Amino acid sequence: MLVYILKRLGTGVITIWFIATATFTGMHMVPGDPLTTERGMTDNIRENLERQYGLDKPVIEQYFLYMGNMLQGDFGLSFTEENRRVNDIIRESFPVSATLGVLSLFFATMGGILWGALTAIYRNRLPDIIIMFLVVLGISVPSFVLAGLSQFLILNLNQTMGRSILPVAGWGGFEYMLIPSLVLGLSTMAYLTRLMRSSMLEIANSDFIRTAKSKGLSTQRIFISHQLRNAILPVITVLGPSIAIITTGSFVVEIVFAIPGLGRYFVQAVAQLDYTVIMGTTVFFGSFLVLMVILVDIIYGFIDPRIRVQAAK
Amino acid sequence: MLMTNRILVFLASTLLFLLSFSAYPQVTEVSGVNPETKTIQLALDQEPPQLDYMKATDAVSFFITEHLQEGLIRKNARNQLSPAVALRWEMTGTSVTFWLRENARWSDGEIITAHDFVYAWRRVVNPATASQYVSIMYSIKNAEAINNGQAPLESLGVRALDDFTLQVELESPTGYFLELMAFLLFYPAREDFTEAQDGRFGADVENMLFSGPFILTEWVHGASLRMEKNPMYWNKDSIEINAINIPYITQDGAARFNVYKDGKTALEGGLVGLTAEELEGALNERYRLRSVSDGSVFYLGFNHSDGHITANKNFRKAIQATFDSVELVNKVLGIASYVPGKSLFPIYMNGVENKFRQEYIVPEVELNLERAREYLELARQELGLETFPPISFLIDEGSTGPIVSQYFQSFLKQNLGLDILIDVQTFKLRLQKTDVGDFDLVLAGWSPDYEDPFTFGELFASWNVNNDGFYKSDEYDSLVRLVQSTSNQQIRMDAMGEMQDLIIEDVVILPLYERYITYVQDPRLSGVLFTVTGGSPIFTYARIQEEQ
Amino acid sequence: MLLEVKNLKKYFTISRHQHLHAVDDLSFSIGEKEVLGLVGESGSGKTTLGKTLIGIHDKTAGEVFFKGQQLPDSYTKNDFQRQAKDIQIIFQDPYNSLNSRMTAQEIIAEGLLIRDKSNLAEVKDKVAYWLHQVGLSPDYMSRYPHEFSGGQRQRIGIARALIVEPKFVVCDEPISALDVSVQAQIVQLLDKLKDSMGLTLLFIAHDLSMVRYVSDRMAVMYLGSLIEIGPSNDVYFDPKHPYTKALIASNPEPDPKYEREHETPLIKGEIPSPINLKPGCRFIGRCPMVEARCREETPALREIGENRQVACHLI
Amino acid sequence: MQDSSLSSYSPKPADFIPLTKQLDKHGISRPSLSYWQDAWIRLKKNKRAISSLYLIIGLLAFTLIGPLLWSINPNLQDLDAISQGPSFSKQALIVETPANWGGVTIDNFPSQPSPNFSGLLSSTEQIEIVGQATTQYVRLSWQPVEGASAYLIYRNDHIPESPEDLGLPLGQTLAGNQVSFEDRLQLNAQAYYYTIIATDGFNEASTFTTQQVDLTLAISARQADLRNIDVEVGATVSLPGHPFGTDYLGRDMLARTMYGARVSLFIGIIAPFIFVLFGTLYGGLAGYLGGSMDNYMMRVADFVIALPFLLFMILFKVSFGIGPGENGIIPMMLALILLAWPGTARVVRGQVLLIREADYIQAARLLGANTFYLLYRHIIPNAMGPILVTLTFAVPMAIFTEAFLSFIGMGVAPPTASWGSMSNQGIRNMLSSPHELFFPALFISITVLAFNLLGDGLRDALDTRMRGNE
Amino acid sequence: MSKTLALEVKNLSVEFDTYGGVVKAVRDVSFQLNKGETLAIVGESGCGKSVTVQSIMGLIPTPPGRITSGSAKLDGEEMLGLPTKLLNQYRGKRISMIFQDAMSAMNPTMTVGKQIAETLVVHQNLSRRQAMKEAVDLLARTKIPEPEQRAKQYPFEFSGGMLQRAMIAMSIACKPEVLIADEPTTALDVTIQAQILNLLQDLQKEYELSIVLITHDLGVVAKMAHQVAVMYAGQIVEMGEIDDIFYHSRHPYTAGLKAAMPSNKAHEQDLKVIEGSPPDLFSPPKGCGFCARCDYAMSICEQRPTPKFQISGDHYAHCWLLHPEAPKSERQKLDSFMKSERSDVT
Repeated sequence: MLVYILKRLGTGVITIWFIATATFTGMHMVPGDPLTTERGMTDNIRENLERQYGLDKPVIEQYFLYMGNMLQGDFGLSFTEENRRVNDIIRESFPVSATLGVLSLFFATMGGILWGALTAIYRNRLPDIIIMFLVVLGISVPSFVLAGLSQFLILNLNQTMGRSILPVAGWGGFEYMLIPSLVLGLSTMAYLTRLMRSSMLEIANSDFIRTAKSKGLSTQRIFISHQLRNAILPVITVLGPSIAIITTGSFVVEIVFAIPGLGRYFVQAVAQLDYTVIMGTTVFFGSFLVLMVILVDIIYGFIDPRIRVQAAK
Repeated sequence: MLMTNRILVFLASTLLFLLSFSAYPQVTEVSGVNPETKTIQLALDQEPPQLDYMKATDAVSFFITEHLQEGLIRKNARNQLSPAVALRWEMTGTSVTFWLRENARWSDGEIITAHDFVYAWRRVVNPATASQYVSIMYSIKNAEAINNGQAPLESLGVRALDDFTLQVELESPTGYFLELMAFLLFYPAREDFTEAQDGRFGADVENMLFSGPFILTEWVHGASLRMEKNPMYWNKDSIEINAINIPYITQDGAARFNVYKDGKTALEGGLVGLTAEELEGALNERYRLRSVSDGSVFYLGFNHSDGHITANKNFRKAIQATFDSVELVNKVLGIASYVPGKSLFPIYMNGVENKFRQEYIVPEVELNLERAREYLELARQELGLETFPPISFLIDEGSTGPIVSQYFQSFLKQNLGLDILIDVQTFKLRLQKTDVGDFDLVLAGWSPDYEDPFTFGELFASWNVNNDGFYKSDEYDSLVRLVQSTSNQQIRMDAMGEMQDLIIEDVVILPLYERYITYVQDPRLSGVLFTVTGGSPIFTYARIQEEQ
Repeated sequence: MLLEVKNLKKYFTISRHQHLHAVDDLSFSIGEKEVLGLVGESGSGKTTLGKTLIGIHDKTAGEVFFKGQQLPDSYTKNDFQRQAKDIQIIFQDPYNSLNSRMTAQEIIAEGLLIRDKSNLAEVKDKVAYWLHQVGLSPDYMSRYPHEFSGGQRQRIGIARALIVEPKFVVCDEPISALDVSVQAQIVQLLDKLKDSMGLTLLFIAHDLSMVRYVSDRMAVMYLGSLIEIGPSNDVYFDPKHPYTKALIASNPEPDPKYEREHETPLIKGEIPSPINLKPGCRFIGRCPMVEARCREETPALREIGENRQVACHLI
Repeated sequence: MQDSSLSSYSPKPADFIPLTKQLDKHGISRPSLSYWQDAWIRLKKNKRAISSLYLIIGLLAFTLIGPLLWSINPNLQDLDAISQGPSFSKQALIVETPANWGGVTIDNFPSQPSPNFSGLLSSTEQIEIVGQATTQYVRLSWQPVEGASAYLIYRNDHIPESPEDLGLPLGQTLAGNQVSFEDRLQLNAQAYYYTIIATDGFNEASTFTTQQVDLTLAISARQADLRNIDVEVGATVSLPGHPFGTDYLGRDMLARTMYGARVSLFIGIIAPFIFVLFGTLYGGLAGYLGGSMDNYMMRVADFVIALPFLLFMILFKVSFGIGPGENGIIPMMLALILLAWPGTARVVRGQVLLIREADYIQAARLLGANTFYLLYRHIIPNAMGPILVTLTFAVPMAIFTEAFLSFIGMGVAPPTASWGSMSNQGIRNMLSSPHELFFPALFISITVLAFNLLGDGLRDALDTRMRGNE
Repeated sequence: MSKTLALEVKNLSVEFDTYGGVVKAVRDVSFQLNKGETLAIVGESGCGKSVTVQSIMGLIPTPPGRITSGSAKLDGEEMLGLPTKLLNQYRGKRISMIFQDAMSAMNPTMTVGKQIAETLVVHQNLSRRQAMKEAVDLLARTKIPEPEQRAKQYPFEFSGGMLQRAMIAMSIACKPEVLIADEPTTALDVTIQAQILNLLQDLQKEYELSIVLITHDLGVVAKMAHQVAVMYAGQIVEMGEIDDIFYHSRHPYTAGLKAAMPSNKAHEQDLKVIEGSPPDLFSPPKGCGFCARCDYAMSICEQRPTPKFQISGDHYAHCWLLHPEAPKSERQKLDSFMKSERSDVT
């Protein structure tokens, strides 16, 4: 098991290197540099700036310099938010994104499993039809429409009630996280619901459920201890990629709900060509995702005895 | 089967119930204006990139700094220059002397002295600081040479005669020099504190020292800021607001407006202005809308360098004779209060006695399609072309670029048969392409650095780095030099009046519109000051009424 | 001899320290037009042997001679092409061995069309002939595999292999997945075709009762080794090796009276894993009469009579 | 002996004649169905999938045939009809093209208040309408107010109820002696209430005057000319309707939705097609080659999968860049293809690994088949099902990605329309003109929905596990 | 000795709706199982044997499956058509079942011990710990070595034979009256098959089990069964005591099956095979299902469903040849065929 984890982490490191290199290449393919500003600059001022940021060096040297610093965990200074270290930006903004992401994932997973199970039980009956209709809606409505719409609804709710039921935007306690994380997690929830549904139906047709029935177990018991557990397994396998979708897809929600997360830094940074922030956010996000996927795989290994026992051997 | 279903239904509803319940009681009742604590709340579109005001370049940093720091002179509640750290001043030719008040203090209690100004200004021009806005200081003697590394730092034309007397030597008479004193690049900084921050000056609350009416007490990056009244401020008794909270930072204007509608902020649209959509919403809510110029003028820049069709004057004239800025502003942009562009010099600028635009009437340009086609034919012959190749129109995705460019594309095609290729780039790429002259037409704007028409007038001097279209005219250059050589208002304004004529006659640019921002504010709030040189809205003089 | 196998080995590497000894040092030969039945439990390596012989698996060691010519250790495309007309295989799983996207005609004609795409009419006639030969109506030519029953699919598989008129066919458990009554059909069909075409067969199966109807000689495999080989009826009615004995005795007799009167002698335990085999007789774990010698020395195949060989120390 | 209760039939001797004719012994009586025919029957049973299929066909018709039927130029700007909701044709008056209006300036009145003026500002007495008030312009003039340095002009669509409720701030005059204003700001044929407030530059008059103005729908002679309407000032013409309304530049939304569909569906279908094709080739090759080559190839795919998708979409899209007049479709597709292929590659590789082990592949190899034959005849047809399903699900993904990029302003460049870029514009005016968001968002949703349901249906239909043998 | 009935099935018919039409999988099937005895249901794949027993256990997925008629009485108590809750008082407790593919019939994510214990917890109200102890005991009884460790393992850690033993342990946990074994040894090697069959025989004696054994292997039948029902194309074509079926069979299909079965004892024996395949149950033939493959088919066979003819005692067969008016010649042909078979045997 340990060997397996170490091996996975090893490939993870190579993957992160690949992400960093791809980012660096992509970024430097964009003409111009972060120093270009709206106000004209004399050549002298520009030289001063380039020297300060090390942009006067050849690109290859910048690459190795950057990689070296990154290895030491230093993402450098932001170009647009001068005097701020990218590390600080990540340290301050990422927990917000992560909280949002984790909460969304929680909603998505819980909801997905619950709704999926419900639809499978009520297959082709009204609850199934209603839930699947909502699921399809959740999958087909773009998140930006959904986010804008839900904010509008909260506002109307507050105005009809004459008081603040839910905050319209901002970041703070749980009430601030609720709607954004639901919006963010909705499409994943819908996806997981579908997955759970088909997984439930597949398990329902499996031989061991037939065996369980022949044992005279009650429907609830079969449902809980045989069907659910096995049906959840495929859902868990897609959690890794789901985390990726949720965390990198968060910037629409972050912008619409004024949430100080990391996602929106990236969009800003690309438009501003803020080299260090682009590098920092992608490499960090990338590493986070790689780690999460590994983690999910390991968790899956623990949940699925077929993998756990074999890994132990 | 039934049992299971019930369990699941129960679980599902419990989950939803718990969620709504847990959300309900925790809501904190914070409102945009609190008359008891004299606190206001605001939303920003982005966080200040940095608060090292000696290096800042952007509106948000200006806005925050304006409340935190103070220079020699400041704009008073009536938007006029008034004494701040300097009690009085005297300007003779190229020499300016300031006498500082002795009760101005830093937020740590130390007295603000003339040395703090000398240090700060030297720091700005120091090439190692790499301040991007430094050229605004070039009117001080040796500033440019120092910044180019050609003169020692100590040769900067500013000296502290004693702790409370500051003397400045200028390169040449500068009519608007006192205006500059209200600009944040000229604010003081204390050497011992600044140097102790190890290059992180202004990066965080603990890396800052304040000379202005407010101090920054909280800065959660990307999330929130809080400013409180500065107990050390020399004029603190005149400040009514106790604290300014900024708990919302988002680029999404609709979200910010929604927060305002929810009663969580005191003023919205102060920095970016409400969009047409938000105006609609505000009207539905029956809010009082106010509009104020943010100072900037937008224009269509022509590329005047060789090899571009736009270098041909008749070609430019053809476009000029077809373009109706009234239609652009009213129908296409449709944002109330925008002023259709007629001149490079905006309507709020003061002339000798009255408004500049009252004293120097802009030459009327006739909208005439036939004339336009004649100009175009002339241009075609001059350029020796069969037909005109498509011309590119450089914009970035933000703001009005897409709308304006599509409007031009449409009417130039319809009226003159010209093909426009819209070149949409990200912000930085647009700047980059502008810098290297990779465009025919570009949508550009300019905001004043100081409240004098010259901040616009100097733009098209052939040596100006912001002369994006590379316009070069000896006549224009000599007019610029004339303005720079005197502080006689009449001569200066006359020269700029001539510049205005020349710009229209030569079609240096095509003025599109003067931007206004429309904002809403809590009716209990009053006395918010807007200036055109950045840093506004200023809440220093704001008052809060108990209830209406 | 049509086919000679000398010291053939096929190991699969599981990990750095684990090797699966699927076929462990086998030698035997098959004569022209002879049918050799190869019998053993699942996991004894008989299928691997069959597939290694004809190149589907690479050989780990050893040599195989076909018509006196050595077959390559590791096959390339050309080797298969060269050998296609001589050597074919019939698979065990009638579900997995036919491409469900192709019609019966396409499947059967594959061997002809790969070589020569001209003359489609002749190919069609040939397919019809072969459908008839394997007992199916030519009307089914354009049907898809899932429309056939297991036995019918197996017939199609046989037609596919035999249409190229090979000399030697490996029948890889062609009847294991079928009902007993259908097994008989297939065995009979193969028996008939073998005679009419003069085929040489390696007939792999896991029990002996059916095999003996088709095969001239029988070989019994256990954990990668041959333990007994000899003429079919001799081996069947007079098994020497305790394993062979047990294997035959385990098979229930379709005669209730007989069954009532006879107790089935049980062989204990199950076939062990063929990973990292130790020296000594492979059958020791289940053998009713183990001696000390059996634990130390791997018994080799010994001649014990005319055409009969057994690998047991005790015989 | 006979259990008569089970048979009421008493046979005749003729019944017992031995049967001579040969009956079909093989008992196959069902009609023959190929895999695809079978899948098609299953799909047809799935109502949702079939309606989705019709929906997709409908969308394609909308895109390809629609513009022939609704032949309005999607780029034609009608500045008199900006952001109008769905409408049918209207009657409008043709008026002279508005010329510049000099306005009214009173010469004998100070433009700025004298410095020693300290009285309270009063309201103007009366507001006059100059000329006819049409949707082309409304011209107002009023009496000057002593001490005013400027006048603020407000416009409202109802009578102001309080000083707070004045409506839209149209602007202000330059000086106290300028007592006129021309309003051309997106006028509609309705009643407006204009309010004038005098100001001295810092303080506003506390009282105000309001004037009601009723507007007539009119188009200018120039606009009429552009539309090839016979110009005759004063005549009434009928303007064409806009079933989906118009957008922020007065362009017909129906026509733009049709053209936007081209971009969205082009990206949504061609890009997935290419990356699924590439992924298929890549994954197929990796799976076919197997061993260490497979290992290396899939490692590369894993790297690409690990890239944060949307982040890199943005980065690549910007990196590839676009020049003047380019619409940005190609960079977007490139970015999409570069990033999205590994998903398919994984699926296909898995399939190929599975198929490669199938006995019929070994049989074909023994029969002398070469690689090309195996791929063409066996592997690809068998992997086709999952590939098709992947493709169907890749379409909504691509459409969403396009919409998302366009939404954050990194999508297609104007004037090219795509559903995403239209939504992006629409969401800015979501409340004032919801149709600008509604139609493109609806079409995105319908398309995504249709492809999702079709994908579901296909997956079920192509799933061989569900094929019965009974 | 009078025999009491453990299980009685009458006129059972089962249909499946498929998109191609209705499949009549089981048509009017009746049989009886005596206490402590084994009834073998024999037939080719797809003849409806599994469907028959699964419908008794209420395991037919509905839809698409549908029991159109019939009854199944366990010790006189009707089981068909019961709601799940009531049915569960029989299933696993009084009637239990083992399946062909033990690997897929066990829950892959639950330990074997727990799966066995589960039945005990549900039906005998044992505590978890007691049930686990009992499960280990049951594993030991089914001769699984190291039952303690084995109980904690997951199905994938078992071999096929071991897992089948575990299945048996699970099915006998509550000492049921009837055990249905659906091809329990088909997937196993002969050596393991022999072990499992012996185990079943031992357990039958020990627990007085009545067993319904489904198989296609007449060898297994000969070894295990007391009574035999031969199924073909969804119908029972012949039924009787084991010796009746093996030595006095009167149905051409039974005879054919037997002839196709290899014997261990005969040195020279030709395999006689029944040519062809069973009919498609989408549209079963009007008359006898076996008609197309029958060497003795008469014109009536093609047209009329075959009635049930009693041959002796409990021995019945569905064949027009048994009709008193059927031509002697054909009957003799079958008889002589049977004799030739028998002569080999005895």
